[in-house]
Amino acid sequence: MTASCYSYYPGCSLQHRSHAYQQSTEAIARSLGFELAEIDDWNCCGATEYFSVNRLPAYALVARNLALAADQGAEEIVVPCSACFLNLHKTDKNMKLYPELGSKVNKALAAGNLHYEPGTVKVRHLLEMILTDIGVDRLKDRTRRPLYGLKLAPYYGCLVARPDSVFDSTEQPTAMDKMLEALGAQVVPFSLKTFCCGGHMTQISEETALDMIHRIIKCAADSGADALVTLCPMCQLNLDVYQEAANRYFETSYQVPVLFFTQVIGVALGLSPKELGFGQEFVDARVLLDKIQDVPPPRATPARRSKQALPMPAMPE
Amino acid sequence: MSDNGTFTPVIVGFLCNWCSYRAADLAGTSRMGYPATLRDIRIMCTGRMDPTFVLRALQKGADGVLIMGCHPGQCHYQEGNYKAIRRFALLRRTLRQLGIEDERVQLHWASAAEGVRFAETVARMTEQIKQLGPLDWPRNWPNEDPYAVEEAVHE
Amino acid sequence: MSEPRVGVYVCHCGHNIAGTVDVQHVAEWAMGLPNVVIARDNRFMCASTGQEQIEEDIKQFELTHVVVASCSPHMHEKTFRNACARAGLNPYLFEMANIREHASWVHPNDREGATNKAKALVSAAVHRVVHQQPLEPMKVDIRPETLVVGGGIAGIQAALEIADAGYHVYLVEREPSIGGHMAMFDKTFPTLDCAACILTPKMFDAGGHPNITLLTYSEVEKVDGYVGNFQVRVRKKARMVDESLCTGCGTCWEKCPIKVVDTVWEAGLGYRKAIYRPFPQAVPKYPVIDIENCTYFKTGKCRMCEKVCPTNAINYEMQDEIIDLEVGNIILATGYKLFDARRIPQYGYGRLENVFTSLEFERLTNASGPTEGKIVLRDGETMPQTVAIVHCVGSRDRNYNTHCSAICCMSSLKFAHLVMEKTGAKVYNFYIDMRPIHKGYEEFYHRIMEEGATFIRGKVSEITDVARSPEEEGKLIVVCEDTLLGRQRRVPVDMVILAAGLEPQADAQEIAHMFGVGCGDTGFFIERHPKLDPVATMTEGVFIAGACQGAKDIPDSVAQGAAAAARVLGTINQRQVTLEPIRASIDEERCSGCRICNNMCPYNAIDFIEEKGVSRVNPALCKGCGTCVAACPSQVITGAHFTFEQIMAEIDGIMIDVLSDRPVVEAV
Amino acid sequence: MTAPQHRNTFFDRVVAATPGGELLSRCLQCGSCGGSCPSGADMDHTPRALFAMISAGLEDEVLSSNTPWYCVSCYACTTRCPQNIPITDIMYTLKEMAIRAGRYDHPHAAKFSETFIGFVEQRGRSFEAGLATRYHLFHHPQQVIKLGIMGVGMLRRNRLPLRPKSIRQIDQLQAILAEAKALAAKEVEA
Ligand SMILES: Cc1cc2nc3c(=O)[nH]c(=O)nc-3n(C[C@H](O)[C@H](O)[C@H](O)COP(=O)(O)OP(=O)(O)OC[C@H]3O[C@@H](n4cnc5c(N)ncnc54)[C@H](O)[C@@H]3O)c2cc1C
Ligand SMILES: Cc1cc2nc3c(=O)[nH]c(=O)nc-3n(C[C@H](O)[C@H](O)[C@H](O)COP(=O)(O)OP(=O)(O)OC[C@H]3O[C@@H](n4cnc5c(N)ncnc54)[C@H](O)[C@@H]3O)c2cc1C
Ligand code: SF4
Ligand code: SF4
Ligand code: SF4
Ligand code: SF4
Ligand code: SF4
Ligand code: SF4
Ligand code: SF4
Ligand code: SF4
Repeated sequence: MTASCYSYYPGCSLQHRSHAYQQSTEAIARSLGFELAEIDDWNCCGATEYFSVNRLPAYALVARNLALAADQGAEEIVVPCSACFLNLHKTDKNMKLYPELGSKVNKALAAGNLHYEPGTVKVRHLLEMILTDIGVDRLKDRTRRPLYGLKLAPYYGCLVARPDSVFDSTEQPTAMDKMLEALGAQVVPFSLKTFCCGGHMTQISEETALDMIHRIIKCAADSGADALVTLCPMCQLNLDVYQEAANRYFETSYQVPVLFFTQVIGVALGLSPKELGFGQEFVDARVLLDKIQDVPPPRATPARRSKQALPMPAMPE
Repeated sequence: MSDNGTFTPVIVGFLCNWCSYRAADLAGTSRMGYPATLRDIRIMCTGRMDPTFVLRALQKGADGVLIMGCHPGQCHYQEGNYKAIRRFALLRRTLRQLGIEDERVQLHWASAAEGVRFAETVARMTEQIKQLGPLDWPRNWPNEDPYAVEEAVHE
Repeated sequence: MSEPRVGVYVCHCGHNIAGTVDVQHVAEWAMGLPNVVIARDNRFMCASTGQEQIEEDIKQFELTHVVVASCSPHMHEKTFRNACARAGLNPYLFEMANIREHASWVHPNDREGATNKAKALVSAAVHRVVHQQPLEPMKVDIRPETLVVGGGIAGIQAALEIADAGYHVYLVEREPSIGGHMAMFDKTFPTLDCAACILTPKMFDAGGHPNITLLTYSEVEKVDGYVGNFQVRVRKKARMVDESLCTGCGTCWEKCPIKVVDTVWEAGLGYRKAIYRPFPQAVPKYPVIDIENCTYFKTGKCRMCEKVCPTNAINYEMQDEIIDLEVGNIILATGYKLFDARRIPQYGYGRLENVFTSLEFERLTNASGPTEGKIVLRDGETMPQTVAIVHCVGSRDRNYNTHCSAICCMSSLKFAHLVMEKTGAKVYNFYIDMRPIHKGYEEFYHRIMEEGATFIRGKVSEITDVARSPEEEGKLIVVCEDTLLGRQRRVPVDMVILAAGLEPQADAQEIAHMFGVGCGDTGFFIERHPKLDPVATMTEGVFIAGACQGAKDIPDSVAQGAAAAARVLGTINQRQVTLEPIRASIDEERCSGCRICNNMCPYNAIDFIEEKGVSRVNPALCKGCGTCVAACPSQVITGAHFTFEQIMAEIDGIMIDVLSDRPVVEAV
Repeated sequence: MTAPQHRNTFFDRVVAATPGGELLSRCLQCGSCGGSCPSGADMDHTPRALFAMISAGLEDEVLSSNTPWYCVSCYACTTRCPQNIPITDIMYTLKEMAIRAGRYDHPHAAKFSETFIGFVEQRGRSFEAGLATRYHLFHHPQQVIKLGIMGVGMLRRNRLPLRPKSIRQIDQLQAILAEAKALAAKEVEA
């Protein structure tokens, strides 16, 4: 496998519910010149459900994918869905950390003539892969349509930022922020970057879920964001599809489009909105395209602090 | 020592003066029981551990060797135990070549306050070696000279 | 040499050993061991009768070596060594077998196992002891001068005690003034007396004491030598101000055009100039030019301070000075560093304006601080109406520091008092456990409760500016579980104070290495014994005091400073110290000069003698760890009292019964 | 002397069933988890309170608490816990135990998981259209209408497949899962 061909685990969501993620991922892969080779005959990772019902089968279910990937010669797999990423990563990690668990999982795999040696396959999230292997500088170079004037709220969700954090911080990561800025967009200060989107709560206690969704949407809108940028199909689904329900429940009328980061990159690379799956979202994101300006907006001068104001602590870069 | 057919291993311990020897003392003063399989030798620091000592103990009939020192970062001589870790890795390679199982020669840490940890380590290691059975170096390698093996470790 | 003659004594310790180990049998059996001429059991070996028995036997049986099988050598090794010495036997020809802590007490239900083990341990000692050699304790002379590193309250106290006793002290301080953290505080718990009022006199005493040489703006670069005679190299950084001319009038810093955020003495909350005196009561009183920020040093232009100085004290050409000192003892009192609260992003420090650290608050409330003691928000004018104080920030948390910082419950109570007194604001303290443990501290806690502070038991989960209700708009919301209610709470406040913990100094590891002391798992310097020798270290002649040994408050820091001084004065008065002769030595004839041992020694005790092409151990530096002994490929380093032969003999002895007991095996 | 007796209390069982669960014994009861939980306000007990109940052996109350079912697996508690306790995984364990004991007052949460798993086990892939309808049809019929509106929206945007997909080697997967379940059952017996 060449360096720019990655073994790929799309996960169930990207097949349909979040088709736009799949489409835009494929589109930017073509444009940036890397290839994604789907693991043959992969199965569902069990989302957050399987682990809570039957732990061992859940590990076995996930491990089958790792075993397949290893058999197909993969040293690493790229995963766009945060839940899939977490499950695959956690299974690999825990099989290694708790050998007893590892051997039981392998006993189960043996029933399907498979075996997985923990540590063989490195599990990577798509965003982390793009940030590390392609890099912000290259994205900047390849930008054809800088996102001038677009105000974006970077939303990481919980599962990638935690617990096996792949970014700089589990609480206030900045990796995607830097990327969005490199693409020309303006990143608004947004405090709920890693606050949970509600996950499967929509199915279990809708009130609980709508409250969480509402908090994120409100915070983004209050920060002046034109859109939220996500990296997980579940987050996108909850914030987009349930936005209307949340509006109804809280008697608000937010219309904050929710994009995948791959769609945002795609726009900056100059790809067509259709190719990037625009139009599949509930809160129409196409309006954003009209907000992109040709020249960078003037830098907002920071509010002047009064003379007696005390200095703020310096933050490390 | 055979006792009604059940095998009681003999383990030689090398305990550093500052932490693990005192942990053993504490296990004593706190009356924590553990199997009477360990026979310990005091050294000032695990940094003093010469691989020859381990080989000699095995050659003289020990079924296992337990080396214990201060936790990494807490060595009373600053870093003797880090040196022990490195030497231990080399020793382990040699032992593996001889076919001696990893469980027979172990390196562990216990602070002077960890009497419980000390007792548990001895109990656990005793169980592990019981599973493996006697080593019987003198029968298996009657001509093996620890000095010669030691040379191999240094290479 | 004639055959060795060994005496063996097996102790009953009343019932302690004899209750489990068949001591009589062990003693009888020991008679059959090589070189043993007499073996006895005795009810209490450490009692005077037991000791006298050894002394008599040494004379009567002409014993050359003695073995006592009893308790831990950490208990009575000294006792029996002394008994041997009294009978004219070199104390290092004695060996102890630990059959109490390591046998009878840990195998109470296994008489056979315990007895067998006791036999093995006795045999090991008997085999070993005949290889032991007479050793003489080393004595070294002590120079009367002392080096104190760190001029916080602990270092100042130590320096004054020694100086007052009539001996000379060099006090080295890295910053331009002594005083340490205490100099930043307004009030100190639990009495709330003014920090400056109690500290300033001590600083002046230290500054003017005839027996103290103050070396501020200085750092130790190199330490050689050993107890009694250390050679220390100090770099005194160039102040660019001639101390012999400057009067401390202040004209220079008034006129200097460059304003810099002061991250040291103002904790980042205030400004100073490029030429500055840290604070009004600084000792010494002279300013210093911060060449990183001075425009003259950056661009070659300005020289304003030179122009205005009435005494021509400014000297831009000044160079760092290297000072070589010779001292007999060293006290490290390098203090602590405040935990960097930016490491906990969910607490918002650095992101949310009105989140302050504890040190920032100390400056805020200090009459000589940036707001002249007014407690206001970051805008510099608004008084807070509600204030949250968050305990355990970065402490008691495996993600940061596991230790409890010991002082922050109390400093948080102090803050609650000051806020309420000065602003009348409502104060919430968020704590996990209240730990006001010293004299007068619990009473202080009660007082603060009576004054009306609210206490919520729960570790704060996050501090956010995302409001969920109108009353939260524009506020900081402290989110936690009130664990006593079992319910989540969101408390909107105007100001948050983070009681950040105490950490080792950033360079603690390097300093530790330079002075031959260790750092424990929390990163603070390790004392020789956590209870019985808290100010000494494993390196003879190097002592520690104050918060560099672990988080502690001012009374404890002062007590340790004084204790370390007492230890130093003790050695000075003895003029000599005795060192254990457990040392390594190199057989120079056989050393191949490979130098492998040179880097092994954690105390840099091994030097390479270029002329001879061999290595040599400096016995005064060597601590006898044996690391080099095990490392030497030519096996020419001997670790006294732990020689290769001794340990090999011990192994053979300890295994004495094993091969013969296993019928399948042929004895080797 | 023998090693400490295996006590097999409720606490021990929770610990044994959770990778890294032994860390639970060092819970400080600090409440960092409870304060961090986004669905904490709707829970019967905060996670911290639940841990106190576990160590007090209140098995019935713990297994019938809604708390584990309201856990959204956000890991906020886990990454903030000062004692590095794998809280989220403990929540999984408690759900599993509650299902097994039939002791949960929040059946539809469990049923949602079970329906989801049913599809995965049948086809190796999840299937939202089927999942949503089947789950709601059986468990909250009153929601189906609301869901229908959303479903139509999803369909129109090509976001809901009508036909379930299946993996090729479904037999292999089923064999693996069967074996894993057998092993899990053995674990429970032990
Ligand atoms: C916010 C806050 C409030 C507090 N309030 C109180 C209170 O009210 N009452 C109380 O009892 N305690 C209080 N304390 C604790 C108190 O600060 C410490 O107990 C005390 O300062 C410890 O003194 P020290 O001399 O050991 O260390 P420090 O005060 O830290 O002094 C160490 C000195 O060594 C110098 N130094 C460091 N490294 C080197 C080096 N390599 N070479 C040369 N010099 C070096 C430093 O510059 C410093 O001057 C408080 C602490 C904090 C954080
Ligand atoms: C149950 C318990 C457990 C403890 N465990 C620990 C522990 O594990 N670790 C720890 O660090 N600390 C522990 N401590 C605390 C410890 O006991 C004290 O810190 C320590 O003993 C104090 O030593 P001291 O010499 O000051 O006082 P003491 O031990 O009280 O000694 C004072 C001595 O002075 C004598 N004396 C009194 N008055 C006179 C007089 N007028 N004339 C002549 N002699 C007099 C007394 O007879 C006594 O011998 C414990 C305390 C208790 C109560
Ligand atoms: S020498 Fe030790 S074992 Fe013997 S009586 Fe004294 S304390 Fe007890
Ligand atoms: S103006 Fe001159 S004399 Fe006055 S403080 Fe400055 S350097 Fe010293
Ligand atoms: S030369 Fe430097 S220190 Fe002096 S006044 Fe100018 S800027 Fe200030
Ligand atoms: S002293 Fe109090 S606030 Fe400070 S770490 Fe300890 S418990 Fe927490
Ligand atoms: S390791 Fe041994 S041979 Fe090499 S220099 Fe040191 S003493 Fe000499
Ligand atoms: S015995 Fe240890 S301290 Fe002494 S010279 Fe050797 S390495 Fe250094
Ligand atoms: S955060 Fe951790 S230590 Fe604190 S209460 Fe929760 S589980 Fe216990
Ligand atoms: S992982 Fe579960 S219990 Fe923990 S904070 Fe998130 S929702 Fe709450």
